[in-house]
Amino acid sequence: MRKEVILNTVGLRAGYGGKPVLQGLEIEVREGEIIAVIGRNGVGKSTLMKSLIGLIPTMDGSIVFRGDPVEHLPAFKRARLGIGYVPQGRDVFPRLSVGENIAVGASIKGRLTEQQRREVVETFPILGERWSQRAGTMSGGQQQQLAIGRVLVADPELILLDEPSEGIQPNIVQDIARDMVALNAKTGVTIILVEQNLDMIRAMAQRCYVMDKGRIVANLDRAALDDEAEMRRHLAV
Amino acid sequence: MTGTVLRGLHAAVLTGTLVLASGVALAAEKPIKLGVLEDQSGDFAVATIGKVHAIQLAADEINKAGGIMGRPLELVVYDTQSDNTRYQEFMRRVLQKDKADAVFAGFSSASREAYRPIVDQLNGFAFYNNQYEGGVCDGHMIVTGAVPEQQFSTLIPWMMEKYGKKVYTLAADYNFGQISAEWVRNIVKQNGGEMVGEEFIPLGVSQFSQSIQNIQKAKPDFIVTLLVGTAQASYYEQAASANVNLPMASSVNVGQGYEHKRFKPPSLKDMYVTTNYIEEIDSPKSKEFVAKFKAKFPNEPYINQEAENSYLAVYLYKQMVERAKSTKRDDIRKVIAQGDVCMDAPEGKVCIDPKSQHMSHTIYLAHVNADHSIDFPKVWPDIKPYWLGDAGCDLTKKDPMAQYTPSNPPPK
Amino acid sequence: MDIATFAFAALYQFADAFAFLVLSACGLAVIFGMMGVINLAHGEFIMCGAYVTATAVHAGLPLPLAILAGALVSAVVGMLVEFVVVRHLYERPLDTIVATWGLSLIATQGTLIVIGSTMAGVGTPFGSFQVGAYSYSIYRIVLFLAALGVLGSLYALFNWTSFGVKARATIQVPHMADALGVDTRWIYSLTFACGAGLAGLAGGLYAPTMTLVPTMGATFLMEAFVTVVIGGADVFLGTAPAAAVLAVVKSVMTSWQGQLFGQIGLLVAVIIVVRVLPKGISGFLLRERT
Amino acid sequence: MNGLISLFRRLEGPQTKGRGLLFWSVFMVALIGAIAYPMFSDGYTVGNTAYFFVWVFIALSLCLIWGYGGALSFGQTAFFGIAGYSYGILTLNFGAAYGFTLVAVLAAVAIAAVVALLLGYFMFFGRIEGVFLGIVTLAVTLMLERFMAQTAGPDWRIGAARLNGFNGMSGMPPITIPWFDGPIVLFADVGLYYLILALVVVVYLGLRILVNSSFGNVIVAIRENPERAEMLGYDIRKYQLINFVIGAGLAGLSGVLYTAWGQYITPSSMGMTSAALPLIWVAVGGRSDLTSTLVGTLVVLAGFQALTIYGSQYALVVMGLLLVLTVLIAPNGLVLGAMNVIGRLVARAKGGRN
Amino acid sequence: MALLQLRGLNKHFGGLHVTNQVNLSFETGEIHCLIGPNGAGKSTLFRLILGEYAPGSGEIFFAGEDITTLKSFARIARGLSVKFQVPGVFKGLSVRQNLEIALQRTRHGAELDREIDRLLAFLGLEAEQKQTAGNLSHGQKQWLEIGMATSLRPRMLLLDEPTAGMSPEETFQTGEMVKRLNAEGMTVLAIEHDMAFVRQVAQRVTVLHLGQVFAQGSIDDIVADERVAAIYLGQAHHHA
Repeated sequence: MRKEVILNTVGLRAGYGGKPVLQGLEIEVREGEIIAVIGRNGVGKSTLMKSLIGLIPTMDGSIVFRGDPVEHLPAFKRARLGIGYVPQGRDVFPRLSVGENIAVGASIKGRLTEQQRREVVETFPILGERWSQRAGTMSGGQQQQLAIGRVLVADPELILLDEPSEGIQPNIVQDIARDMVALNAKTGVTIILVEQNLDMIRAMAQRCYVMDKGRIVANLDRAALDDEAEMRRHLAV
Repeated sequence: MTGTVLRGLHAAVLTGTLVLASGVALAAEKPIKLGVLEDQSGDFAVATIGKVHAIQLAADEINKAGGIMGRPLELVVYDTQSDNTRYQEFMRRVLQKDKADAVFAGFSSASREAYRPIVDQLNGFAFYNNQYEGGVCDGHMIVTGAVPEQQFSTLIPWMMEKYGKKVYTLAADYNFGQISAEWVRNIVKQNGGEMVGEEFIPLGVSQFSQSIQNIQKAKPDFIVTLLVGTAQASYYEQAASANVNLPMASSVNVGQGYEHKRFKPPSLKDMYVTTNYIEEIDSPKSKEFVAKFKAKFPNEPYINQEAENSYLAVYLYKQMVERAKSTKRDDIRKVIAQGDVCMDAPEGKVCIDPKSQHMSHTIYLAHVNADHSIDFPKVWPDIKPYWLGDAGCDLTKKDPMAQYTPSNPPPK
Repeated sequence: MDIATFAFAALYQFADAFAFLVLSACGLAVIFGMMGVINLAHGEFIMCGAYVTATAVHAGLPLPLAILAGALVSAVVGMLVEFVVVRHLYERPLDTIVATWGLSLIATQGTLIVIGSTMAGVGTPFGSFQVGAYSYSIYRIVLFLAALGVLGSLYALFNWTSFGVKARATIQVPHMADALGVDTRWIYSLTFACGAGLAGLAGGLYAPTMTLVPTMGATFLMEAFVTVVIGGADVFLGTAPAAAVLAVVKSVMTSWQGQLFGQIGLLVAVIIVVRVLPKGISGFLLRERT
Repeated sequence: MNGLISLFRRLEGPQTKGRGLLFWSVFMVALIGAIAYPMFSDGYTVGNTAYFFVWVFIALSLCLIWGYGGALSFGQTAFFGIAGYSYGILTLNFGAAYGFTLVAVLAAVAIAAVVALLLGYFMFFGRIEGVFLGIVTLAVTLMLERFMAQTAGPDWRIGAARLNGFNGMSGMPPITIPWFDGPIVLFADVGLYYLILALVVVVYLGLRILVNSSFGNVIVAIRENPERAEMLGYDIRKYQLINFVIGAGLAGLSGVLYTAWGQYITPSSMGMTSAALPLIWVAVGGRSDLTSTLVGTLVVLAGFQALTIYGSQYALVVMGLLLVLTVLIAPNGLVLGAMNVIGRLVARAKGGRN
Repeated sequence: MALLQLRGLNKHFGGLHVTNQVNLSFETGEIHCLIGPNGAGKSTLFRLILGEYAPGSGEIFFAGEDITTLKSFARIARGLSVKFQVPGVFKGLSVRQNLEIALQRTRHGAELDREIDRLLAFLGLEAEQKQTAGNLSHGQKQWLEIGMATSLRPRMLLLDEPTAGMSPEETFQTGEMVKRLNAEGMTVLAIEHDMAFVRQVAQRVTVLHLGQVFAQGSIDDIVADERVAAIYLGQAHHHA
C-alpha cells in the first residue's frame, strides 16, 4: 500500500534579500520515508530546509504539508503542525541547561512530562547524564544529540535534519544514523536528511534527491545510493 | 538654502497672537501688547496654568471696561514648556518680533535668569509674578511675588514663640532653598533660637527615609520645609507615614502647589505657611476674585498666590501706563519713583517699592488642620520687601541689572 | 544611641534604598536584558501604574488590589506599545530609543492635557512603629518585601515556568526558538509587557508615598539607569546585586554626609564600574561562568 | 600645495552624499542665500536663525559619533554643558578685554574635549559598545546635571564665577572681537550670525574632509565590523576615542556658542530632554550623512519651534508622534531618504540622456 | 626557524577545556594546515594567536618575541593577518573601499590607488569594485577578505576555512593563490576541512582533537594514520 504524501512542494522559490536561491523546486515525500537531499556546496540544500520550516519567506510556489498549504505560516506554526527542524550547526540554546533545551522543544505540547524525559534519555543517554549542564559547554556530538532530542520530544511527524554529521566524530555519526533509523521503524516518523557524508546517507536514506542550482535534478533509488560512480557524479567530488 | 527654508516657514504661518474680546470702539486704537511666557506644560505646569488664566481674566475685564487709555490689551501667549531654552527663544521673539510693550514671564528662578539677560540686552520690560529667593536688582524687571524677608520675618518668630526655639531646616538644594535657609538661619539666631539641623535635598529626589531619621535624631521643636518641585513634595507623605508628627513652617507649600488639596489628609497637618494669597482667604475682595475666576475657569483646580500676583500685576500695569500716559519703560519708572503705585488687590493693599521694584504684601499665616482645611491664626498687613533697598539696591539711582544674595550683597 | 537602634536604623535605610533601586530598575532591566531595548518611556509606565492605582483607590478599591490593577494596566499598555511601535524596531535597537522617547513625550503631555496637572494622593497605609528613638513607616518595610518578592517572582518566572524558559531560549537563538514552535513575537510581546507591568507595579507601590504628577516618572529614571548600568544585562545576576551594592553606597553616604553625597556616591560607583566591569556585574559573572 | 589639493579632493567621497557640479551649485546658492538674507530680514529672525545654527554643531557631533562611528553617545549634552560652563567661568573671571572671549571659546572647547578623553578612555578601552554605551553616557549626563543643579550654595564658586546651581550661570560677556576702533561685541544679532554661519560652513566642510579621509574610512569600518577593522591592524579603541573627542569638541562648541548667545547656561541644558533632542534631530534628518544631519537639524528645529508657537499644549504630543512615525516610516531619516530619492532621479535623468 | 611558537596554551570555558596544553611551532615559509573535527579547538587556537582570547596559561612567541599579552592590532602590526571563518568584510561599503581601508595604513596617494587596482585584478573583482560588499556572493566575499588579509603583506597569514562555500574550481584557484603568496615569502596557517585543498597546498598538517595536538606530519602521513582516520576522516569520507 502506498503511503500518503506528507509533504510536497510546487514550484518553490525562496531565498535571501529578494534573490531566490530555490528556483522552482519540487519534491514529494511520503509518510514514513527517509529521504536524503544531496548536492554540492552552495546549491541551496540548507536554504531548502529553512524554507520548509519557514525561517525564510516563500517568494513563489507552494509548500503543502498533509494536504494543506503552509507557505504563509510562520515557522512556529509549522512546528506546531508537526515539523521538527534540526539545523546545521545545531543551534542549541547555549545558556540553557540540557533539560531546559528539551523543555523548549516540548513546549508545543505543554510542560515537559516525566514520560517525555524518559523517552529522550532512553534514545540519547548522554543527555540524561548532562541534564543540568549548560548546553553551550557540551561537545559538538552531544549538542547534535541534544538538537535532535529537542525535536523528538514533541513527537513530530516530519523531521528536517540538516547536515547532522558536520564536525562530529564518525562513531557518533553512525550512532545517530542508527538511532534515527530505529526511530523511523518504531514510530514511522518521516525524515528529510540533508547530508554530504556518504556513510550517513547510505546508513539512513531510502531514496535521494539530487539538487543543483536551486532545483531537483535527479531522484535516486536505494540501489543508486550504493553505486559509488553514480554518487560521485552527482556530488562532483 | 537653510535661510530660504526658514523665511518661508515664518512667512507661511500666521502670527499666533490672541486678541481678547476687544470691543468695536477699541478696535480702532492700536492695542497694547502684553507678552505672556508661562509653563503650560512640563514640570511646572501644576502651579502656572492658573497664572495664565489670571492674566486672561484681568485682560478680559480691562478690555470690557474700555482698555488702557482707550487702547485694548492684546495678549501674546507662548507655552514655555518648563524649558529654559524656550524662555530664551520666546523672550527674544516676543520683544523683537511681536514687539510686546511688557512681558509677564517665568515661574522658576532658572527661567527668569534665562530670559533676564535678553530683556536687559533688548531693553525690554518684564514682570516676574512669582515668589522667589529675592535679590533681583534690575530696572527692566518688576517683581510682584513675595520674597523671603516678607515671609520669614513674620513666620519664624511666630513659630518659635508658639513651639520652641529648636529649628530644623529641610531645603531644596538650589538657589531658592539655599537663600531661604540662610534667611531662616539668621532670623532664628536673631531671636535667640538654635538650628539643630539643616539639610539640602538635590532637586528631583523623592525618597526621604534618611532625612526623616536625621530629623528625629535632631529632635527639633519644628521643621522649616523649603522643598520645591513635585518630587520633593513627597516628603510630607513619607514623614506622615513615619509618624514624625512635628509642626512645619514653610514659605512655598500650600500657597503655590496647593499640596493640602492634592495630598491625602493628614499628611500636611500642622503646616504653617506665610503667603500673600490663597483662595481660602475669607475677605470680601478675595471672595469676589474667586467668584470671578471660577466663573470664567470653572475647572481651575486652585487659585494660588501666583495667580493673584499675575492678576494684580495686569491692573498695576494699567495704572502705571495711565499715569505715565505712555507704555515706555522709562516713563513708567518715573511713575514708580514717586513711590505711590499702590492698589487694592484681592489680598489687600499692595505697593511697589521704588528702590527694588518689588512689592509690599499682606502676609497671611495659613495653618493646615488635620483634615487639610485652612485657618488663618494671624495676618500681617503691609509687609515691605526691605532687604534689597537696605542692602544698597536703589534703582532710582543706579541699575546694576544683577541678582544679589545676603552672602553676596550689592557693592557699597 | 545604643547599638541595636543604630543597627536597625542602618538596616532600615539600606532596605529602603534597595527597594527603591530594585523596583525602579527591574522593569527597565527586564526589557533591556531580555530584548536589548532601552525603554525611555519607562518613567511613563511608572506614572501610568501610579495613576491607575490612585484612580482605583479613589474608586474604592483596596490598595493592594489597586496596585495590582496599576501593574496590570501598565502591562496591557506595554503590550499595546510593543505591538504598535517597538515590534517594528527590533532590528534597530538604537531607533527604539528615539521612538520610546517620542512615546514618553506623548504620554507625559497627553496625561497633562487629559487628566490635568495633578492627581489627588492616596495616603500611606499601615502607620508607623518605634525602634529606640526613631519611628519608622511600616509601609517602607512593605516596599522592601515587595522588592524581594519581585526579584523572587522574576527568578521563578524565568527559571521555573514554561514562559520563562521559552523567553530565555528566544533571547539566545530567536530563529531556533521559532522553529521549535515558540511564538517568538508573542514572547517578545509578553516580555515587554512584563517590563512595563513591573514599571507599573513600581509606580503603584510608590503611589501612596509620592506626589502624583504627569512627570513623576522622571524621579525614578536616574536611579533606574544607574542600576542597569552597574548591573548589566541580566536581571538576577545584575540588577539585584547592583541594587544591593548601590543601596549600601547610597545609604552610607547619605547618612554620613547627606543626600547630595548619596547622589555623588552613585556617580562615583558608575565611573568605577564602567572602568573595572565594563559589562556590568552580570557581564563579569557571566564571563566567569561561560 | 599638493596637500591642499588632495585635501579638497576629500570634500567628496563615498562617505558623503552629494557630489559634482549640481550639488556644489546648490551649496553655493544656499550659502549665498544665507549670507545675503540678513539684509532682507529683521533682527529677531536673524538672531533666531543664529540660535538654530548654534545647535548644528552638537548635531554634527552626534552624526560623526553615532552615524559614522556607530557608537551611540547619549551624553553629547554633557560636553555641551561642560564647555558652556567653562566659557562662563573663564570670561567671568578674566573678562572680555583683548579678545579674551575668543581664547575662552577655544579653552572651553578644549576642556570639553579633555573630559571626553577621560570618559572615552574608560568606555572604549573598557570595550563598552552598542546600546550599553548609550546607557552609560546617559547615566553620566544625568548625574552631571544633578550635580550641577545643587551648586547653588555660596561655596560653589570658581574665582569670581558662582556656579549658581539650578538657576544657572549668567552675566558672562558675549563673544567680543578686538578691533581698531573699539571691540566688536557680538550680541545675538547679525554679527554673531555671521560668525556662527562661518563656523558652520568651516565645520561642515572640515567634517566632509575628515570622514572621507583615511581616518573616516577607519571610523566607518569600525561601525561596519569592529573585529575586522582591528584585524587590519587598527587600534580601534584609539580611533573610537579620537572620534569621540572630536565629537565632544563639536558639542562643546555648540555649548559655548549657546552660552555666548544667551549669556546664560544652566544644568537643565544637560538634562534628559536636552540629551534626547540632538538624537531626534539626527535621527529625523538622517544620521549617516553630514548634509542630511545639517539640513534635518535646521528643519526640525524650525518645525518644533513653530509647533510650540502655534500648537500650544499639543506641541509636545505632536512632536512625540512625529518622532515615532519618522522612526517607523523613514528609518534612515527624512532628509537622507529624500536625498536618496533625488539622487536616484538625477541618476535616472542622466542615464536617460546617455 | 620557528616563526610562531605556542607553548603550553590552555583555554577553558567553564569546565570545558577548549585547548589543552597545546605546544606547536610553525616554521618560517611553510604552508601549514590545521585539521580536526569541529569542536577540536581550531578556531579557538586562532583567536588565541590573534589575541581575541586571553589564554588561561601558556605563551605565544612570534618571531622570537613574546606576544602573549599584546592587543590584537599590535599583533597585526608585527606581521600577523587573518581571514575569518565567516567573512568579515565591511558589508555596507564598496569593494574598493574595503581594500582601501586595508591598504591605507601602509600606502598613500597614487600608490594606494595602484595597489587597489592590482589587488582587484588579483582577486578577479574588478567588475564588482563599486558594488556594496554585502551584495557579493559568498565566494566573492571570501576572496575579498583574503585580499584584505593579504594586502597587509603579513609575515604570517591565518586562514580560517578559506574555501567554505566555494566550488571545486574556486577552491583550486584559492589553493593556487595561497601557493603563490607562499612563494613570495608568506608563511600560511590554514584551518580547512576540504581535504582536496589540504592536499593541494599543505606542506605540513597538524590534527587537533579535543583541544590537543593529536598528530602531525605530511598529508600522506596523516592520511595513512589509522588513528586519525578513526577520529576524523571516517572510512568512506567522500573527500578522502
